[in-house]
Amino acid sequence: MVNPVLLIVIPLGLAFVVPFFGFISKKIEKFIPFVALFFNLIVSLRLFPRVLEQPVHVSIGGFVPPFGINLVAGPIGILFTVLIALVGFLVSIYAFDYIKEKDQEKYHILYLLLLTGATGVVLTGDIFNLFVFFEILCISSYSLVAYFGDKTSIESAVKYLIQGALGSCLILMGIGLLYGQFGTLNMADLAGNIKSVHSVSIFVPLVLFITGFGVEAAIFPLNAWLPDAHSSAPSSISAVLSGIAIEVGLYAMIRVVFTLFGASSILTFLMLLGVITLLIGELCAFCQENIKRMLAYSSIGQIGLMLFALSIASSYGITGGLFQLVSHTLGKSLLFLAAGYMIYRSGSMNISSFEGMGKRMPYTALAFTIGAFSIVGLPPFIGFPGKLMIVKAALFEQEMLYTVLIFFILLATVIEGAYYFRVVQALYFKEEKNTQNQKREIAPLSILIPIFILTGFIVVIGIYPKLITDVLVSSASELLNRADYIKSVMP
Amino acid sequence: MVMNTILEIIIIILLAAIIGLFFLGLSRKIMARIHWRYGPPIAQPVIDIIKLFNQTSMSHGKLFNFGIIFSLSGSVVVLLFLPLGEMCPLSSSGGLLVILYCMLIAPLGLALSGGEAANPITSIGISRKFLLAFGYELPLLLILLTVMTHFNTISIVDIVNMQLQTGWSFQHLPLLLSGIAYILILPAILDLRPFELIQAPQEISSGPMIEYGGKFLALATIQHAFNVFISLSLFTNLFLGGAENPGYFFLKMLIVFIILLFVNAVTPRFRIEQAIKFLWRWPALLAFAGLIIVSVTG
Amino acid sequence: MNLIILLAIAFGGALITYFLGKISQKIRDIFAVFISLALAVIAACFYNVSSREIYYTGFLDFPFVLRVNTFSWFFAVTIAVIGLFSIIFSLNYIRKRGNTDFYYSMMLLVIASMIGIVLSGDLVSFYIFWEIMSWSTFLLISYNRGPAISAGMKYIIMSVTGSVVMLVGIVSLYLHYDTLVYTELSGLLNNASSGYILFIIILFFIAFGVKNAIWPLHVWLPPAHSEAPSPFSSVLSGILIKIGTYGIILLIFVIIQINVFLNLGEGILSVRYIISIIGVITILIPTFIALLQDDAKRLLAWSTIAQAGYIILGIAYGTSESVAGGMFHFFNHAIFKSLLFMVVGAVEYRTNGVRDLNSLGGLIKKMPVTFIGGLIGICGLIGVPLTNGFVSKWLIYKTLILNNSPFLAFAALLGTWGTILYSYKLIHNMFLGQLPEKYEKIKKAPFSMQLPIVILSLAIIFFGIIPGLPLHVINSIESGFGMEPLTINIWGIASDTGTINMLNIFTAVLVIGIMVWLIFKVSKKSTVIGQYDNYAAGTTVPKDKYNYSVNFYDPLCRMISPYLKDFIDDFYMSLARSIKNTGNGIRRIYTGDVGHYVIYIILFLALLIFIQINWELW
Amino acid sequence: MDRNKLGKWLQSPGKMGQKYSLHALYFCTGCGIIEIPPTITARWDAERFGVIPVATPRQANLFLITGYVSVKTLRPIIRSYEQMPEPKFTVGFGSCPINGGMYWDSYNTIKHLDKYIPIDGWIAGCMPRPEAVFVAVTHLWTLIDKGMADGYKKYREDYHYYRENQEKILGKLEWPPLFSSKKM
Amino acid sequence: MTFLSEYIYYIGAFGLIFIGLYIVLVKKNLIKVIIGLSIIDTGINLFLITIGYIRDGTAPVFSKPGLKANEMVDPVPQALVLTAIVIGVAILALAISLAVKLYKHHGTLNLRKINEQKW
Repeated sequence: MVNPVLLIVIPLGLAFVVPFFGFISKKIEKFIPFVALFFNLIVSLRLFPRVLEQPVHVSIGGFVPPFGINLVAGPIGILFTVLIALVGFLVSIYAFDYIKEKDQEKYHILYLLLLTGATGVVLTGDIFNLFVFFEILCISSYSLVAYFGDKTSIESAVKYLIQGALGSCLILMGIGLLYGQFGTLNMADLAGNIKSVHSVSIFVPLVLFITGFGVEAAIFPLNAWLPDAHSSAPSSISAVLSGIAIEVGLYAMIRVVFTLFGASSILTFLMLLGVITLLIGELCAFCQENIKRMLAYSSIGQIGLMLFALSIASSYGITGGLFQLVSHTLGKSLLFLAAGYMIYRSGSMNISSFEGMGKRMPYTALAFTIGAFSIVGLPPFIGFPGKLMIVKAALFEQEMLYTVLIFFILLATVIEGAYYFRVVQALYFKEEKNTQNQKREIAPLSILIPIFILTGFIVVIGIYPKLITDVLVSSASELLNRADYIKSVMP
Repeated sequence: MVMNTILEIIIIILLAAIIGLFFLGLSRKIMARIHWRYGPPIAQPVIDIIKLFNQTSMSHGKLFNFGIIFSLSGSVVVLLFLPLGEMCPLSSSGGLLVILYCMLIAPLGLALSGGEAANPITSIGISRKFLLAFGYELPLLLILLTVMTHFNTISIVDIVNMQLQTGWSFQHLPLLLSGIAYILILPAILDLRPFELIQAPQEISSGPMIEYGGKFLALATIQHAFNVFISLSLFTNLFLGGAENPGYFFLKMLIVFIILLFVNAVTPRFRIEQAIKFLWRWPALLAFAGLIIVSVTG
Repeated sequence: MNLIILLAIAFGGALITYFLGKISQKIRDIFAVFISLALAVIAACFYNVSSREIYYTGFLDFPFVLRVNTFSWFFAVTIAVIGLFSIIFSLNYIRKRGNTDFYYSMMLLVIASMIGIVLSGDLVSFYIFWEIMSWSTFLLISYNRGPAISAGMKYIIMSVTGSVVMLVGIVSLYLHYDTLVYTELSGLLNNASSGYILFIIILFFIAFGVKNAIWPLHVWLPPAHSEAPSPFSSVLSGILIKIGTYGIILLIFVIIQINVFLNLGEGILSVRYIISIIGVITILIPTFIALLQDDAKRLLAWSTIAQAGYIILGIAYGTSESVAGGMFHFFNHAIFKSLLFMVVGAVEYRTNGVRDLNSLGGLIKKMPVTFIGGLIGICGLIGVPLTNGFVSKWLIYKTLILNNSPFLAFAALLGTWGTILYSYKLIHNMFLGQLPEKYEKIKKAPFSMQLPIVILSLAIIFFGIIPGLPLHVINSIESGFGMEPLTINIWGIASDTGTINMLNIFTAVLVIGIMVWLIFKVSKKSTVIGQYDNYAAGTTVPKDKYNYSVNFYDPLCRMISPYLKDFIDDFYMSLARSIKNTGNGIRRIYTGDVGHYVIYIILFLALLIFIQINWELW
Repeated sequence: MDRNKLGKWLQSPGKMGQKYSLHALYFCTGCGIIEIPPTITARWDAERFGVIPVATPRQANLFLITGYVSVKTLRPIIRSYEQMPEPKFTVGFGSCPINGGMYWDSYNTIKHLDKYIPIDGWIAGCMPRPEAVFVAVTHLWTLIDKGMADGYKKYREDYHYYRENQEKILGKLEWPPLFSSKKM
Repeated sequence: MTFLSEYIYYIGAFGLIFIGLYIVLVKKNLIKVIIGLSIIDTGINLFLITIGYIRDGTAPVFSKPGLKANEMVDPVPQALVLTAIVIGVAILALAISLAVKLYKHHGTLNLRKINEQKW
């Protein structure tokens, strides 16, 4: 009998055990996240078939909802769990050779905490518990951004912290307001009580939540921390931040909007916001010379696209948005990992320093290229079905607004293509200026394995999207059917 | 049937050669008379050709030879598309459009031949040839399209036959305009002044023909004779009702040609830009007006 | 044979080629040639086969269908054969360059995806192959580095723009009719409103127009074609842009039926006329721009755009004859344009990358076979009778004239005369005139280059004399589209309104040519002299200085060049610049001052509350 | 003038053609050129005899050396003469090409042109009038008739001699020998 | 005055929040900004407590009979506040330690001057 609690408990426990292993041998430390996340991956995959039939509920301490804290492992929760575990697992392999600084155990502790927080956010059914996990996620990511301890990373971490802390305060205030009115913290219970968001007393918490989670989800104009943080964190952490952290923020936001408030009237606004985020992210990325900032701005754009798709709030739209989310998680993690190692070798984050990398590091460059093509949405990679589904969802609405917006989105895709192709050209078609180190430097296996696995997923799902679409459809129905959610938590 | 066709072909070629050479000689004679000179005998071009065939010649290579053969055969082939009275051996093979394209072969051949001669002046001449051709093709295309649209056929035989029923093309207003335009561009087609830019002996030493001596020059002269015949015959067929009988046909061509010769005798030469500008202005405008009228009135 | 096997060979071959190259260069070369030969042979085997199969259903409930009929067979065979020749041509051309494995596998991938495009029977798999073709082409265009990088960039951006727009069209069709399989889709649009059909046409035309380089969307083509490796240029120009043509035919004749298409709009404002006019503009402007070019490949690139205009004109005009002309011109253009690119490539190969027309000359003495190829190529391009280009152009002109569209015909014909000018310049400046001394030691092109050149030249003449063979195929394609068939015979066309019989012309030219040749032969033999024994007013010809090729058409160019600035390109470039400037401006909002960021958060919150309190939107 | 006798044309078309179609290349070496324009234009009209000026040596068969020949102009004269197709005829104009004339003691003038290229006929005088030119043409006709206008044959036979003289005065020539002579 | 006495805690709570916001928005010094964040935190904590607080209520423990549930102070906010305080302290500690590092690198704590990472 696998229990969703294990998904949180095991990594959390192991995180604090890391220093003790450190007493035994410094070399074991780095395998702890590997083990923990492998376990998580297995458990969540085991849970999958069960969850698809019926969401799994766990009441902590035997309290029945709405009184105790409960975990709700619905399809969407498990989907996120699998993603988190998968990417976390691969990034932990990547970290074997990538993280070489002396404070390794801190890295691994914080890394595990980050993923625990993310897992907690997606699994919990209690709004305050969500906040707590969210804070775990945030605090560990603040510290991980500062991990290198150099000038830029500290600066970014401080800025991230100030904005993030403000966002958390707003969430907490929202929770307080909700609790003051309904006297409960269980999301299903709250949802059952909230009939409309029209009154100010309901609306203000909604707005507070949107803003608070929006900071973490990097919605425009709350996303100023993201380029700094993503570009100055270690690349493995950038991959996790970009691939998981902001998606979890988006998840929280969507969960709140759909399930907690059922606020269908604000969705148009969110959709516009998504398109604006997309355009601004892509435009900013278009002008970047720093590869990691470019990828970071691209993440902003992708988040905007997901927000747009999710805000369409039809089955097609949410499926498309979630597909895009999966593809972005895989693709952007791959890009950060591949770019990270190339940065590690070339010693500079400037795009021009990547010139000639296609010859020096053929596999990494190939993986980067595939990731870039996938993000742009070229078949046969995973980005294409996502794009197709989003276009389909938008056009399905048969409204002029959607058609216009879809053209803006496609314009953004073209801009995105422009800057990604520029990097691809730099990799393959520009001669290296520094002719001395022309020799091939194949990356170590621990770097290549996660990159290859991610590449494999991108290609396989790109060719065979049915692999995940079933899950996505049931996830979408979970998000859309608010009444079912309430009923299943509180029968 | 086949013998008949072969006979027709031979007659047409011989007739064209004779008329063409006669026109060349005539042009020299008439020019001389206009200059108040006695002038050479009418048969002077024939004498020249006989002499040239008896001379040795220098060749610059295979393409130099091939070009002139290609050019002359191209001209001869065009003859077969033009109706001479009832005779038109290739009437069923594409009509006026093919004539238009086959008229290309001759300059192309000369150009290739001159190109291999590796003389820069040849290249200048070729360049001028193509530019001038581009200059007069624009009105010429408009003219031919006017005619084809007016009669709604692309077959030149049909055009001639319809003129027999409805009278000469000149009697219809749009075709009158294009006929005038055609007369304006005829000197350019025939390399007469004021468009005598291509050979321009005083300026670029006879241009593409600069390396031609002996039989090359002879063939080139024959080709020029055919060219004269073709251009005049095309005009006559399109606008002056074609050949009701050969003598009449010849007379029409002669009158047009003499008009051209008078112009030739009294005008100086354009520069190439001036020529193109002229050709793209007046003849093109006239022809364009004709085409608009035709396409509006259906 | 099974269609899926054909595709598997194509894609698998591309992949295996890459890894074979790691083992041995020689085996890889042989394998690449073998694969492309196999593709050509297998594709040819599908003649007159009409089959259809669903081969994959795992993609978002869209069934993937492969189908073959005469229409797709025609394109597939052309693609495979031209691909084969350009691979053969590559053998020597690419040998000394780096990254040859990459080159061959990408080349095969491009060919494979093109075959995939023409064989796919539904729009989603069409789109997937389309995009694979786009990015693999992008990778190959940039292969030469240097200026090729920006060329590749231009290409891929325009291509992606086009294809995303097409994606909207495809999805819209799916949502309206719930299927994307051609056979089910065709005829469904009969009842659609003309506004919707117009919407679909515009969306698809942007995508196909980018590939086919229709006039305002052509700017990627000149740099891409001129900077790509020459064998690939011949693929690009010969067949890749024709995939756009394929798409247009598919759109007009299969998805929207021809009778629906012809009835869209009235008179001069009908869709058919507008597209024809665009086609005519595509003929005229690039023709004149090609006149101004000094780079051999760039000249050919502009010429490609112009010729694509003929194809569009023929197809969009929509009569049975013009469509036949357009399709035949596609076939012919594939042959002679790839031939010409190969000729330029051979010269480029022997002169170490010189393709500046002003510095070449006189190569006919050194590379005679290449010259003959080039000569026949430009004859085909011009449409000299007895070459294949003639018949197709004749068909287009004829139908334009007889259907009372003289102005379209005029523009198309004028384009032909422009074609003469630039194509003669091409051949003159490369092969004729004086041979500069630095090229005295050039050898003739290697066999692997001469072979495709010779075969393609022969094909031009062959199909020029026997146009009935391809026209027969085109005829059955047209009857498949439900158009009235042409009355053709093996030598040409015989209809009431105008006949053409290439046999007559061929016989006449042959007999007369032989006669003239005999006259030439029996008269006194001429002595052969060298290029320095030349008239120069009595002086000796100075070496290297006595070559008139710079500014060949200077008088005309001076007249027209002020009007021919490529303002479309300027427009796109300024668009790109303004997007970049916008981006640069927008990113200033991330000031780096955390106080501002906090203000953003608070303002956002305040804005949301303000909206609700003021207007109660939610 | 037997131009209109058809029998003769049929008998020897080559000779007749050469006689009545003299395409002249005139070389403006000196003052003699001033007599050419009246000769070929309306006043005296050389064209009635079939004599017309042409632009290039390739098309010419009559070479008129009009006036004195300096060392500098000798080189183009030789070049042009060699480029003319055979049969070709040369006529020296005035006394200077014959023996130097008034430039008999000039260091820079060629005194005997026939040492360098074969000359078929001379027109004496300083300068000869156009009428003299016509006289020369009719003389040339008789020479052609008798087969005595064979300067080009002499040039071919004695190329060794001419080339030697040419090289003596001009130094090394840029062009290769026209005929591969056994003696060379 | 009943209004004041009824809502005094709310006023205090929101007052603290707005003071904190003001500090975060206006002050340049990082330490002051951190203090501002802390004050916001405190204000929210006060707010949470106030929600569950009932005037003259008792502790939510049935320590003697006769206690009614609706007279009890709600215990949940207090638990929340405890957690929130812990989180707040964590953030505070992290922020302070980062501030120290920041000072080492930049030699200043003026946030307006620390803007290397931008655009």
